Amino acid sequence: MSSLHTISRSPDSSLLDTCLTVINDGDALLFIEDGAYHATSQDLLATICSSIQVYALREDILARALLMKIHDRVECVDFQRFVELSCEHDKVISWF
Amino acid sequence: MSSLHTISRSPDSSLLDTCLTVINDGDALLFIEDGAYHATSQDLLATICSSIQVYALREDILARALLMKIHDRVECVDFQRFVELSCEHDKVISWF
Amino acid sequence: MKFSIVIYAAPYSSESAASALRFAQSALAQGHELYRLFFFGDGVHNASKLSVVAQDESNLQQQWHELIQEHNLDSVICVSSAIKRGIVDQSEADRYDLGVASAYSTSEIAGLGQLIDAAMHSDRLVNFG
Amino acid sequence: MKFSIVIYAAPYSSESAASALRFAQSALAQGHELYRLFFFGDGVHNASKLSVVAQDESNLQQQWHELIQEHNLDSVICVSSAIKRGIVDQSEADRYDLGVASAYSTSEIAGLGQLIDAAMHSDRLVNFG
Amino acid sequence: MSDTVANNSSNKKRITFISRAAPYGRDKAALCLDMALACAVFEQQVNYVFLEDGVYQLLKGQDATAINSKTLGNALETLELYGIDNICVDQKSLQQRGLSEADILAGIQLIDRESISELIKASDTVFNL
Amino acid sequence: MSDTVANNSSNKKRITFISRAAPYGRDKAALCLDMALACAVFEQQVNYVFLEDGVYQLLKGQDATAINSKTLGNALETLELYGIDNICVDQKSLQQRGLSEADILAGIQLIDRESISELIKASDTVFNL
Repeated sequence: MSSLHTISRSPDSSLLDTCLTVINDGDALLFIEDGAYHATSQDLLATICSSIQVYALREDILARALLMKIHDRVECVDFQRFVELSCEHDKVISWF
Repeated sequence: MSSLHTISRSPDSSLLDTCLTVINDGDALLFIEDGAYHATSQDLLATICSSIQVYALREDILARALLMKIHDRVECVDFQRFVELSCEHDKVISWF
Repeated sequence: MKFSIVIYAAPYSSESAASALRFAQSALAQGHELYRLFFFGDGVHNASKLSVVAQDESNLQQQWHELIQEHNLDSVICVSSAIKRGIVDQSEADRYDLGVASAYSTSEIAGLGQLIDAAMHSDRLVNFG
Repeated sequence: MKFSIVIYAAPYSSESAASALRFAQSALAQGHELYRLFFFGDGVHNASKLSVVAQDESNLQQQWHELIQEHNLDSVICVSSAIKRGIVDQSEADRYDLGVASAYSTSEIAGLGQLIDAAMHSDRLVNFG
Repeated sequence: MSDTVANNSSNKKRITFISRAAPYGRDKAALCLDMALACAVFEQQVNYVFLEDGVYQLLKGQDATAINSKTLGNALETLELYGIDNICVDQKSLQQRGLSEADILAGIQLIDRESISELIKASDTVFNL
Repeated sequence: MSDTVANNSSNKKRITFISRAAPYGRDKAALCLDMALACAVFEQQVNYVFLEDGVYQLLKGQDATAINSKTLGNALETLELYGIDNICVDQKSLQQRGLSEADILAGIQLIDRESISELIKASDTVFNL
């Protein structure tokens, strides 16, 4: 069963690092709140397995002025799509 | 003027690392709350300049079962001594 | 789908309670069912009805209240988290002689069993903290 | 010495409010003066008088209240943090028709100027968050 | 665990708790434990994983009376008492903190990240705090 | 800054704010700013330092209306308006986050850790959040 992982703290936390050690193929990542800053981590994002879709919440990206800086792999989504992604995956795992 | 720096989060945070980059000779460190876990960081504590006294709050050390594990450089103090240390230094800087 | 949402964060000190609210609004707007809201830990502060907010700011507690009322949602405040934080309903206010309830009556104060029940009976349980 | 203490943390969700309380008690026990307590951000939740706690747990809000009362301390709750979190005194409760105050009357609800004043007039200002 | 597979066809949900916080400093560890204990009544299939700073909860000899709190070190025994028997601790988190099996309470299964990954995959709901 | 030394003999206090939090996700950045603004009325000698994630507050083009919040990117202008002119940003924190001077608001002094260390040493009070 696949999971949608939400990450809600900045890279100053170890949330994403730890998440990536237990993530499964076919899971997805969604950066929300201060997690939005991960969307600009060029080095780290390049290492994430290609079977894992990477999203960031548009509202949080816009508020923080990150739109022009985000990595190619990151797709901006709104809350409607956040809800849809929650349905497409079998569960949601929140990292906070 | 010297400072007493209190550190109140575990080594999972970057509090101590950052504090050590701005600390002055003659300042002191006091580990409180989850900061108590720093008192067991053998490698890091050995690198701290010898002019800096290192303390940990006894209550927090005892609660967490760390008494037998703390580094030689760390002196356990109670709240009374915490208050005294606040007086001995010109100011208290809280890292949280 | 049947969603339940768990809120661990107090309003205002972090963005999480606001994120949870927007997720809830969005799920309902898309026709999903909200089986239960569960306020836990500092999250219980979202249920305070004593909040007063400046005109240019949004009142999160009131928005939760309005959402719950409008959609007739099942909303639970964890009792053990709530009462020690001063979030009490009328019956507790009476029992402990506190004068008045601080919690909106649109949420029910109950135990953690309601959270596990939500985990069992929802298709998706989403945590915000 | 003249101390002031700033509390940013809510009670129960972290150890910080309890640490601040013990620091305050210890400073007073050693004969120091407490110029002011200042509750800021989520710290304002420490001033709730509606808290009810199980027998085997300690009621932090009540302990703050008793300390303030016993030593006749100057204790300030930051107004902008407080009212949006539902921590209101009687005059605000009346003004906004909320029925009853949620804050202990031993603390005064006032602005951030009181914090800066404390920074200016205390020998040591200690923050807990 | 032999009845696990048989029960999957029934109404049982597989609920996994990942406890990642140190005890006492924040209330996350206590909240996570409370949720798991509430689960026991419902006879679900529960996994409890100590990860990152959560492994500090397992240190032998804790005594939170020093900070007027409840000792969480007995968490394991409580969990077992409540019939939650799949309790495990992440080996890497112990290593990173300079801890060995001798430092922690007995009877806990050591696992690696890959196994945690599999546990997560096989779960219906994951509480992660 | 030439009157700084002259004023040290007067009643002025040297108050340093170290703002280490990203905007919006937590309220720390907003609280720190509010404290500094309150300081201005008292005409103290104020330093404002952006450190670690705090440097994110300085990114150009922020718009917090997207999350129903107040945009903090104008923080600098507000600070200057209030007469706080010693505003600096830690070079290393920018570097570590892949940011350059071009990314941040104009008119902020770049400093290194050693200078921050000296600022701290020369301060009467340090707010650090």
